[in-house]
Amino acid sequence: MSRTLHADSGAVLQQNRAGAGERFRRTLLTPGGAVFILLVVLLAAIIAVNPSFGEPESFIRFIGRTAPIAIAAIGQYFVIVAGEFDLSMGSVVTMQVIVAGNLIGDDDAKVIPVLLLMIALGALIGLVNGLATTLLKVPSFIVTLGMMLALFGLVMYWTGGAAQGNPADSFRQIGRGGIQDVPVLGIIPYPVIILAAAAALGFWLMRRPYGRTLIAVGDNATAAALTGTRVWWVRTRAFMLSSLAATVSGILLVGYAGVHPSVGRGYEFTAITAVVLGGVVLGGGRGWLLSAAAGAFALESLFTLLNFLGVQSTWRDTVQGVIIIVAVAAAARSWQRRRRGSTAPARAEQHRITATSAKPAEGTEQGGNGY
Amino acid sequence: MSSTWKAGNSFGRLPSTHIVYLVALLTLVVGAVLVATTGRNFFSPGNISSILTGTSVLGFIAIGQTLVILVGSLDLSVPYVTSLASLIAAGVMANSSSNILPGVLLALGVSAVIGLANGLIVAGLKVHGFIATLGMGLIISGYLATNFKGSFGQTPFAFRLVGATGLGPVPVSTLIMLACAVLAMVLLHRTRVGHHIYAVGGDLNVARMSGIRVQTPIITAHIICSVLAGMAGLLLASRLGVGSPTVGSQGGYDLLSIAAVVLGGTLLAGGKGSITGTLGGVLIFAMLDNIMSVMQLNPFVKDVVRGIVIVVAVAVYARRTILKRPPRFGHGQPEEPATKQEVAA
Amino acid sequence: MGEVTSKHAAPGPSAEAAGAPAPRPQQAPVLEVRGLGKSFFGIPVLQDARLSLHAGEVHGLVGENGAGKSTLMKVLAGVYQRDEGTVLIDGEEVHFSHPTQAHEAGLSTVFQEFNLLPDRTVAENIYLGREPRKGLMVNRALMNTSTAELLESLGITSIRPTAQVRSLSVAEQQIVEIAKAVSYEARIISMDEPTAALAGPEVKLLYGIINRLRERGTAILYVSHRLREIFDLCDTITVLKDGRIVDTRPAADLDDSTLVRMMVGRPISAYFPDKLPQEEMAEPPSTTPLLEVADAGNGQLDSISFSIEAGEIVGLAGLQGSGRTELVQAIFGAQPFSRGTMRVDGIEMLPRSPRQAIRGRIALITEDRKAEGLSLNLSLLDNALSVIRSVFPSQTGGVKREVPGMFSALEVVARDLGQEVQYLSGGNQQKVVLAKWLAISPRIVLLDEPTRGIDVGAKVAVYRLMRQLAAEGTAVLMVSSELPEVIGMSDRILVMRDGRLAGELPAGVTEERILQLATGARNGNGNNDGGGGPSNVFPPSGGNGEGKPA
Amino acid sequence: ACTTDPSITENTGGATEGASPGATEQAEWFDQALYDEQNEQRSATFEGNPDEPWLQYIAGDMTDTSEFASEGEHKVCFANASISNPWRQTGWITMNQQLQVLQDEGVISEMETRDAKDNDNTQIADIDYFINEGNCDAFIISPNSTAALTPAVERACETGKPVVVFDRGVETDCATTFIHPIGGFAWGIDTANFLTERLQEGDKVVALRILPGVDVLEHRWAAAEKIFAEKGIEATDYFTGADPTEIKKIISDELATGDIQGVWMDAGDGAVAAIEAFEDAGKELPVMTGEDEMSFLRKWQETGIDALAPVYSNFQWRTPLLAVQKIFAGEEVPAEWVLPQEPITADELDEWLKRNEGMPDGHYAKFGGEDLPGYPEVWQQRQMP
Ligand SMILES: Nc1ncnc2c1ncn2[C@@H]1O[C@H](COP(=O)(O)OP(=O)(O)OP(=O)(O)O)[C@@H](O)[C@H]1O
Ligand SMILES: Nc1ncnc2c1ncn2[C@@H]1O[C@H](COP(=O)(O)OP(=O)(O)OP(=O)(O)O)[C@@H](O)[C@H]1O
Ligand SMILES: [Mg+2]
Ligand SMILES: [Mg+2]
Repeated sequence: MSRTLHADSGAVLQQNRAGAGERFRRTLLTPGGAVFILLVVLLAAIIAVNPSFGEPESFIRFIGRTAPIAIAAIGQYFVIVAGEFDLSMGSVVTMQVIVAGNLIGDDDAKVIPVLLLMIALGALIGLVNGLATTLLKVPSFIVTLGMMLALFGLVMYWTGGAAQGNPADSFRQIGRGGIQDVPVLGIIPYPVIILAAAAALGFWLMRRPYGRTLIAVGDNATAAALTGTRVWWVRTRAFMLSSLAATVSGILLVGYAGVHPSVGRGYEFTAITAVVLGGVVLGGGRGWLLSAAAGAFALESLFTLLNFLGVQSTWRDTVQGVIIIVAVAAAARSWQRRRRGSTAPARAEQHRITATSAKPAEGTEQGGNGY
Repeated sequence: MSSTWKAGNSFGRLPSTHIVYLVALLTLVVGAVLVATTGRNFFSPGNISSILTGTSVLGFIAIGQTLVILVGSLDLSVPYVTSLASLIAAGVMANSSSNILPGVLLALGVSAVIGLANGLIVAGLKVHGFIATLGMGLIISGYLATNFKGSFGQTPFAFRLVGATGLGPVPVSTLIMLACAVLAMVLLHRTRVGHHIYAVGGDLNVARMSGIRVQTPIITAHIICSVLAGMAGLLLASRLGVGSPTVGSQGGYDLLSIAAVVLGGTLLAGGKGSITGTLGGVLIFAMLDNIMSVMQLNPFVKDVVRGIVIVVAVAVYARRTILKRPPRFGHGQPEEPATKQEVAA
Repeated sequence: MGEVTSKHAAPGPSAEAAGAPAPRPQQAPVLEVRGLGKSFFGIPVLQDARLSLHAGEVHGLVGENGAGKSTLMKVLAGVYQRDEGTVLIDGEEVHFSHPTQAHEAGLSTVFQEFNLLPDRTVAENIYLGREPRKGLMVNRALMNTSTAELLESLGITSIRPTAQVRSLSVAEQQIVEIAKAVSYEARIISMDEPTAALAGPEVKLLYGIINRLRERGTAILYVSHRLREIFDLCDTITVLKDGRIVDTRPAADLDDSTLVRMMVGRPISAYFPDKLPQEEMAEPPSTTPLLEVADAGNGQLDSISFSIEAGEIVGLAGLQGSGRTELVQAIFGAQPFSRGTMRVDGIEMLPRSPRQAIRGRIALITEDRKAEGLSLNLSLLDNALSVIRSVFPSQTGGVKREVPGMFSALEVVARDLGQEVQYLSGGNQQKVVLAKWLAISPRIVLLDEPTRGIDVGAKVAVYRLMRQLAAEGTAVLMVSSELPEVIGMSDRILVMRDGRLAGELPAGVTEERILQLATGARNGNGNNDGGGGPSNVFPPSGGNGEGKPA
Repeated sequence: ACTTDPSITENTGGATEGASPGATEQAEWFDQALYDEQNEQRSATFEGNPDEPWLQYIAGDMTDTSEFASEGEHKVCFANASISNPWRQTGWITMNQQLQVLQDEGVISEMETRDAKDNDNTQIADIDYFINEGNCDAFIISPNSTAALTPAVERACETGKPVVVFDRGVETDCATTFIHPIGGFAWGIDTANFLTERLQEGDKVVALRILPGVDVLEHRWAAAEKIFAEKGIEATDYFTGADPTEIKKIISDELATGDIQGVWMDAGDGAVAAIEAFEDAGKELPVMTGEDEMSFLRKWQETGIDALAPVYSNFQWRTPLLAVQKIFAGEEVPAEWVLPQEPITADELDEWLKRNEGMPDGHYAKFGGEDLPGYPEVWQQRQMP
């Protein structure tokens, strides 16, 4: 840092950020925060309809079974926040499910090698998506649409449409099993642990330079490029993260549901819906990773609620359609109000920023990411 | 900042519509050769009719999709509108030719109302077109799945003629589709709302500052898109003789039409593109399907080819749209501005 | 573009002669604003603003960044709705909820931001929103011919109505924008910094246009940060400060220093700060120049050779489109040199990408803040850390601690470090851009129009910073279209013409000298613009240069 | 030159009476006459060799095919609806192996296939293409849907060439023969009877269905639903899209609200996921009906549940080509060729598992191709052209 800018030592240290309570309140009022409120409301409704859902064991199982879609949403988040789409996600899930089914078989010894192969495949697909988007300049909507068709076709051609069978139990345990005999909860499904790890990793990554750069690229790619960011590589890694997330979802789904070509179908749209429900803006530059995951939980809770209410399953699409339109419209409204200045978070007095260089203003970077 | 001067080679100077048709021509030549190797004639009336039939349903939808994409939105609800329109038409007509007009009008009317709703959600509630129409599609699909099980109604003989008649090898349905394309072109290039569609898709704020009521073109584009999806539904009702709740989603027309539009050189972000390009894109898809069917490719492999062609074809001219100033010095390949290149993705 | 022929009324050599025909105070004002108020986020941006505009009057509106000039214009244009107050046009109260209504009432606006569609033609842009029709169809032929007529009547001959706007230079685009505002046949035209993207000849063309409009009896509200223009053009000047009107006075009653004092509320003691003494260096200053470019070029540049010593500020002057931006972008690796050599501190390096340049501690402050400099949705902190994060991620933590101090030293005004940059005023945004580059402790700083569109106070802050950087041993290269700035700040001046370096001038030369080199005029009388002599080439040479207190 | 397909006539197509749009056709899938007919056919005697069930049929009207009798090789054109699910894929493999036999025998020169990818409109175009361009000596059509394909099938009939329709029917009897197993009602009766015999009044059955609107599938549920209602079994049905993830979630949610005694499936896809949902929840396994898909049979054996595997005879994919052979030989064929459709019961389970050892999970036990060339590798590796 330039010596030019050492603060005058006499400068008064001022609060360069709002208090924690105020920031929490502000956060809840953003679309990315509101999804948590929505989630709580939905969960409360489910418990009201079916109190046994609230028991720790069924609740933790609910989290476990929602983990794959939540992880997919986390993956999709990286791509959306960079201003792109990943429509190939569903096909990647299907591919991974079938790869596991066909290559592992009953042979426990193959679990690790195939697992590594799956991860490599996931990374490779993300790389191809990313490079075609960034270097060939094809819109990601089209690239990943092409990938979705080609990949699914390839897998079906290779397997003749049907998988050999479920892979070894040791592999399926990842998605099906859990730590047994836990007090209170009874069981902690592995998917819950993996989701927690993925969320923590994602959260950490978004606070790392990479994550901040990713958001900057989604917000203004030209400016990012002129600050020395390798835009193509930042975006490509986002696609790789997305495909890797789809891979993890696939691994969990093999365990949860078994091997079938329809596993993963429509995952891309569900994941995008979840991300958008989490207040992440299509077009990039805005939104929280954890809100995207919360969006997935909100969506799944909604379906569960509909099941418990005995709503005919064919109406489910309709309800989902209404919810996403309403949620996104509400988010857009809240943005407009912020723009017009009639909400508190945007209204704030400006003053000269003063500080001694003694104390880091930690946490303040939430400002950019927060809405 | 940049100028229209493009890369030094002549390929780079071509407008993207021309490239679309070059790709179409290439497909045609390759197709003719491949088809000939199976002992068939690519240009036989039956085959041409088969290709053209393949263009009409997707054509209707892709024309509408072009307008919506030009205005900066998207329409993912088209397959469901198509299905709904086919059901309404077949249901109202109920095999009686006196009901054709009411059936057509009601089907198109309901489509228009859905388009209006899409437009209002996008323009009024400021919901991204992707989400608005995805949601609308889900809403309709739930309605269809709950209320219609299997095919429904029947279209009368006179109406079925539309789907079955041709002028020589050219199906009437294709001619109607082309007529719609011409109307859409006139709309885009010769009417105010058409100019405003380009303006709003190009830059919403500029359009607003220039005194355009930006809702109007957005809503208009969505209505027309839905009505054209309704037209596709009518055509399908005519060809199938019945209405079907799944006929739209069977075709995958949502993503395929978007792919055709982009293949036709229209910018996915809006503001730039043409109907002629879209027709080229649709034609490429139709020929590709025809060739692969004649070659009896495994249906799964067809998807692989389709996926690759979409990406590769778009890549051919996507790279080209990076505009540069003419080089002042040196006559070699002008080097690309590194930053812009990185960013343009 | 910018073919200025002698039939156009060129502005007189001095402000008094050209810019101040007798005001006509007797007439009723065409536009009157009373007690106008507007707030954003509950914070008043305009308070009790009052203004009256007469036919044939050019009314200057000046004030610091964020004073509320653009906001006032947008309220008048119907883009924003006022919170209180009255606006009268021809004595009748008006309420515009949309720019169209303003157009209908005879008021049109050239906005600060570009308002053209690059993929449409000039005619389509000019008639956007009111395309002439024949029956139901748009009458393209009429649109093109009337555009041609309009452009011709304004003395613009180089722009075809059917040209795509994308193919025009920035200056031409700005001219189209002005033509568009004129085309509404408005009786009142407000222009928000119309010259921000213009240099010499184009500004002169604009002078011509404004004088024609004045003759037609059009009232013009004119915003600019270039005081020279204000004095050249305006009959009356209104000064805005913090959303309030400070005063309205005839231009003839004001001079630079009074005006500046009114704008900032205090005299600016040293507009261009003096050179600071070189700081003690850890190592003895080496004899090799910090930046050395030899015979370099690419598609846009040729035979570029120059060097900059540590601690030197070099100005880069030239006309619009002469390749100054390309040159700094080439040094920065954004549009790399394809031939020649470049040395940084004696070590050969030819950056192929901004990343490589940044690794060599080269910084570029781009000319377009919003499009190329900032992530508007991100916070001050995120923007300040953006370079460090993408190129030197391991140093993020350390720099993060320094950020508050940095903003404090730059006197940035904001809510807190978490505020999104989009809510800052232009000057503060520019300071954020500076902060992010200072965070890498650059050895070479390239500044492309660093003071474009920022107010006097912020300008001084930028100048001081440049001096300070130089004192620390940084090499500074500054591109500027404002010759007084180039002259006032530079130790040496490089002049570009048509992608080549036309020459080098020592500090303290006159504007004429620079312009001679920039235009390629052979001698004092050989000006090919036909305008008369070099003194007629804009900007007219004036005493100590713009804004410098007399 | 106006060209209208000549077969478009006033009276083609089904006779659906017009109803106002939006009116539902719910519950209209139940057809008492068809129900009774299929109920009887369940116990009918089939003509022919029980070792070759794909050639068996119920005695009835026969079509005289002497007009088609001709020497030499013939070209067959096959308009397939799709191969988008394991059942169709298995059948398609079998059909190709059968084709090989007939090609070797010199009966069929080639079979040109067009796959409509589940799209009615495409299949109509495919059939028209065959009529115009195919030089077909015979048509085989597996319709994608009943009403929509009727006119196109009629057009194929108009050519005067033999037309074989199989799997799903069309609303015309112009085809030379229509080949299908007994049908959905029979399936529904078999399964519902099995479940109701083992359950008591008030017990709960969860029905996991694939898609709405497919007649073959709707008939299964229409019959089962009726029987459940009669026997006082509480039945809730869901559409799952055959996605095991959905199935597992549905069962989990159902188990969270109360116990389930029976599971009814309208296809074997995903039966395993349903059973696993019980296992994971630690609940007693239900009485269950699935299908003859290997995954279900294996899980059935492994868990030892009380189950039944109804069959939608996959071997029917062989029959159309064999029918073509008969037709060109001038042998008469049943006008409606009803193939046997016998569920696999617990005592037959082991045998069927043994017969299909090494087959993938998506394979169907009663595929009926053991005597064809390429057995078993082609099915094990699911090789298809
Ligand atoms: N849309 C808006 N939302 C919030 N604040 C705004 C908005 N527009 C302007 N402001 C604020 O209002 C104040 C006045 O801004 P305005 O753009 O009118 O200044 P200006 O005098 O034109 O400055 P400049 O010389 O930089 O163009 C600034 O503090 C700015 O941050
Ligand atoms: N002849 C031209 N054709 C097309 N575009 C041009 C031309 N001249 C200039 N431009 C555009 O105008 C902008 C300014 O030009 P350039 O960068 O060469 O000038 P400059 O000397 O840096 O001027 P300034 O810094 O004032 O913009 C550039 O972004 C360039 O794209
Ligand atoms: Mg302004
Ligand atoms: Mg420049």
